Amino acid sequence: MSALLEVTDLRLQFGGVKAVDGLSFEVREGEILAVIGPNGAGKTSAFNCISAFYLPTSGSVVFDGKHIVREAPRIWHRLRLVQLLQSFGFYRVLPSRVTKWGMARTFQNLRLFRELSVLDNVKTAMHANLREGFWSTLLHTPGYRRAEEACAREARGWLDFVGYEGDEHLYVTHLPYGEQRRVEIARALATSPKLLLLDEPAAGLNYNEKQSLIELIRKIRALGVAVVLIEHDMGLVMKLAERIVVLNYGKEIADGTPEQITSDPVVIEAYLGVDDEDHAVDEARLRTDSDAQLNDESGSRS
Amino acid sequence: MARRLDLALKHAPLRAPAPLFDRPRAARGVFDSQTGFMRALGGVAVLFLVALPFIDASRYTMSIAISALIYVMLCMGLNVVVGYAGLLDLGYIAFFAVGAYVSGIFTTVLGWPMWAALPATVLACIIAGIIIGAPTLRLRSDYLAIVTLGFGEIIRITANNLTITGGPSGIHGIPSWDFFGWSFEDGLTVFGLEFPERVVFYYFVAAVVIIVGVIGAGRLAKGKLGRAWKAVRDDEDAAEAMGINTYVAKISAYIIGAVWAGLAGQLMATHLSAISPNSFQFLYSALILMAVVLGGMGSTPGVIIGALFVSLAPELLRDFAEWRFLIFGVLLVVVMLFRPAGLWPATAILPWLKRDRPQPPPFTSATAAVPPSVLESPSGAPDADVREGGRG
Amino acid sequence: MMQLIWNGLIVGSFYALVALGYSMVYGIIKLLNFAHGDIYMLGAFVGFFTLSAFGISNETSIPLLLVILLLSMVTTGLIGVGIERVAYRPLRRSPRLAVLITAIGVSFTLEYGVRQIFGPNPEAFPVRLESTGVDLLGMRVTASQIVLVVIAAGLMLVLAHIVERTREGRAMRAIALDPQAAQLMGVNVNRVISTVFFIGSSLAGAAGVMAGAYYGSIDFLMGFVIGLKAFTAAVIGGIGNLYGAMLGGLLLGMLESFGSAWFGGEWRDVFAFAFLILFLTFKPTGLLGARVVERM
Amino acid sequence: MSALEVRDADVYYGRVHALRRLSFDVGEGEIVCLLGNNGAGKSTTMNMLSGLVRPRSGSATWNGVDLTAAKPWNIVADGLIHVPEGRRIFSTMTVHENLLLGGYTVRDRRVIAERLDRVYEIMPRLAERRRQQGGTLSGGEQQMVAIGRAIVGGPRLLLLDEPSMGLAPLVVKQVMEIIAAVNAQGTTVLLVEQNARAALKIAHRAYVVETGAVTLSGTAAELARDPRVVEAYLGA
Repeated sequence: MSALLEVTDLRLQFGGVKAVDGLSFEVREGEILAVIGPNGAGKTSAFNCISAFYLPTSGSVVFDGKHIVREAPRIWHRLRLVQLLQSFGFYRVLPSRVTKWGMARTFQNLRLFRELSVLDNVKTAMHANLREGFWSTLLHTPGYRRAEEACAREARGWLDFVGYEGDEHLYVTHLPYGEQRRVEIARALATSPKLLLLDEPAAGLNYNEKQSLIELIRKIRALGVAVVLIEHDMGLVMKLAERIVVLNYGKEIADGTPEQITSDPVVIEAYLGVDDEDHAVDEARLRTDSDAQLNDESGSRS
Repeated sequence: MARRLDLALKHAPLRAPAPLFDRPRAARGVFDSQTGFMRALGGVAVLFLVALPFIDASRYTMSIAISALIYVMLCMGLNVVVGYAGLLDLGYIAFFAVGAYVSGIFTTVLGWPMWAALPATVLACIIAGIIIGAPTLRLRSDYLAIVTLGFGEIIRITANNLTITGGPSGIHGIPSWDFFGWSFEDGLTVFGLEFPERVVFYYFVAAVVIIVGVIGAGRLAKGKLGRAWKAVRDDEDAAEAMGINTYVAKISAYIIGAVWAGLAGQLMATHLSAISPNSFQFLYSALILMAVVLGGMGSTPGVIIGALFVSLAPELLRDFAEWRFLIFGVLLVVVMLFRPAGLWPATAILPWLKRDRPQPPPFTSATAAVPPSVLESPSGAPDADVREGGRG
Repeated sequence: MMQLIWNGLIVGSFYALVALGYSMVYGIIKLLNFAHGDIYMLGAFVGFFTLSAFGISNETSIPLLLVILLLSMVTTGLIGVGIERVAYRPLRRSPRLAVLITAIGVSFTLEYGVRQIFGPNPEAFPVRLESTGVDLLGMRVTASQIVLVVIAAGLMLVLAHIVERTREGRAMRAIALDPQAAQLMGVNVNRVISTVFFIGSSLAGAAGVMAGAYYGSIDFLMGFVIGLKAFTAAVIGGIGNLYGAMLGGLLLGMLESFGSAWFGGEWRDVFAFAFLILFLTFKPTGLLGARVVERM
Repeated sequence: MSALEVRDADVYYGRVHALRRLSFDVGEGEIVCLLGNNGAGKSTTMNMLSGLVRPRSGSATWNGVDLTAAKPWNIVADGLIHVPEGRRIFSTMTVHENLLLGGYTVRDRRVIAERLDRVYEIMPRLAERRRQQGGTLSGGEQQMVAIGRAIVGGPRLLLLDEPSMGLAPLVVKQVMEIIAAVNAQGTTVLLVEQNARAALKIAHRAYVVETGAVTLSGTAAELARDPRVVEAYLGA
């Protein structure tokens, strides 16, 4: 299958801190990919670059054949006006455009529209797909009514799809946390994406909620939508992901199937940690023994 | 049916599966639904507007009523900018000035009839909205406040210094509305009923414009554009992520706000037939903002109440006129401290409808068939909703 | 030419004093204290009230001016602390728009409160500074101007010392960077914020007394325009940065001085505000301000 | 007699129930670890102990002092010092200034100087970088500054929130060694970690926290062998 998203040598620097440092990976159509790595490894920063919220220092991101990172002519770099121009939307792709191309995302800490109802939250996401002009809104033409009706119907369809069964007129802040997560996913789906980026969708969910989240993500994939998720809960990742990318210090250190990842010594050292029964921390031992122990571990599990 | 609905949406790669079940239809009665009640309330207000001249058509009453209506128009416009789009504008009166001056200059200097000056006014306001909107798009809310304030002062001082605007004394002798040779000045007799006072005509013109303005702003707020504004207000990044171009959404809010204010400005210019820079001081920007905030940002009934309060209070409290700005200042602080959403907040639910609202449903999921692990909290109800607070 | 620079320096030092308070308050609680300009006005009126109460008028004594200056500084400082306590502290967790609107309300209250007490007409400030000047390097310099510049510079130096070198100053900078982490260091955030309001307000009060003595007349709206200008100065310098506020104040003073000379005095404010808008459009962080990375 | 006692603490953020009748103890001189995933309520617990959030019900006492009523600055002055998640050092201030701020509640300059010397002794890397701005340090060095800052405050109980976050394994080990060293000099430590493996190595006892409540507890060795912990936190 062809690659839907191609990230090549992505770099992002904040001041002196390298948040993302040469990241490359690709997402194929309709697959579930998990991005894991320790806290602060640059996962969310990479997400923000891919969805065009951050402008990467260098590198390229190609989504569905379209470039998300645009190069400004050198003259603007020389004049140091690039940032200014970019902040006005020149020489960059705005996140809203990327969303129109078919990439949707959720945020690490829920960012629903707090003063809108559940239904309006989802309707808002259909902004780009709605045929509704200024005058038709003012005059309430039949075309406007049809658009609003279609929009509401579609939004309800997504709410049903994610399993939200509550009152659609409630303000989102009145919902329990797990329900808010659902609404956020419904909202992302309503943008009609080909690729869905989920940033820690399971954070703060309890066991049952996690199980239904797994079901939901599988259902989304069944619609033909590729899913990329950042997640800490290894249990969830192992159950869901077809492929895993491991980040550390903004670099990709591994890429493979869950089985390959759990047995990759580099990953174990950087992220999963080494099983070292001894209380005293002994560096030499840690280095020599790690491989042997890993083999034991993976052996016993499979 | 479904196909016709589909045509209302642009082609997109993914469509939602059809809704699984019919949600209960919203009630439509006057007393059992929010929208029904608000519509009825609006109807009553319109009836009152029409009936007022028949109750008391004295020059004084009509004059106060017209200025109150102009305030309502201004507040509805500012409400689009501040209440819906969440952009604090402290120089809003500048657009009012642009409307008043443009219509004044076109009618007195160029001698155009008032109705012909209308498109020019609207156009000038759109341009003014873009001029102030464009550079401020990427500013934070507090910088925005100062920039708009500066813009308001620039307009006022410019009007004060230019000769075409009449300098400090302003423009006099602005003509009234006239149609095909007949002017409001002439009076009219219809079916033996005499309308001698031009002020009564102004009242009706103002009432029609305001009704259109209020309904129009309300309709815009409910459609696609209004949802975009509110999304930008609640969370700009999330709005971008939903495919809303936040630049366009903000600029459009500025433009709509500017046009509403410009129309109000034209109404005022024709009503008073004279304008001067003193009517466009920062004080008035602050008063309009105060009306919107007192009433409830983003809430149509709230904003109307606020506008009526701010415009009528000085008339009702004649003896305290000296104190009114002091009282307004204190009131603003008190409202923010104790009722930050205003007197009639946008999220208000009619009290007798509150109990009908279902409580948030418990977490039910058909898919959660797997038994909880031993690590599951023993007391943990299935609707657990834990969230780490300290994360930023 | 030199005369323009000197005039700019005088006006600029007023702006800088007011801008410092603006900038400090913004730096520490991220609030545009709209009422700050009115504190400047209050400073002038406190001086006026005290002097009138003692029946003093048309004095030209510098020691008297210093006494009044100190008194006004303490009074306005306390008023600033009181305003923070009553109007801003309860809203510390509210949306910024709400606090900003509250600040506008406070500004209105102060302006029209003073108007109710002292009346709408300008009052003559009882202490004047003699305006006989000497020619120096081609510019006309009066003793009073030198006194004002010296006082302003002295106050700024003291402030710089407090912020850079003392324990409280360190705590202020820490709160500006991360209030919660500062709290975990044992910093009593409320007390430090009160201190900042005290210092900022007393500087504005000092500027008000000095302006009264310099221009000779005061009125209840005198704080409005200077509040705007001081904010402009703070933004040009980079809001939250103290040296930026001083630099911005002086720069704005110069700009206005030259602007009035070139375009005419009536366009002075238009020039200043247009400059602010353009400046913010192209460099929202100001000259010395740090680039803020917006975290998501 | 436990130094720190938390009993049935309930914390809400608005409508979100973050801690549900959470109870645990920390004894004098111990290293106690709270394990759990993101969102389990660990940081909330820390914020409650340092007075940043208030429990709706339940109690938290430290040597008989009620923490739920005390102000954050008084809690710090009493020697209960919280090193927050993500280190939160003051990025535009120098290392030295950061450390000095840690001693904000200490009035005696000699005591501060003494403790600064101790910090520079335990973490010589900081001495090399004392004039450098905090924001320019590496993650591990920033964590050292954060711990050093707490030491200057003279902690009797050190609350460490995810000290290993975002650090390379080798650096995690160094940080854990520092924590063990601080503990060996008599400071009680409450450690919150997602990295169970690293934490259980130095901890004496541990609690597993899930959705705001303790679900398992025991000595570090017991928990490290417990199949449920292995499955959820140690295994991959």
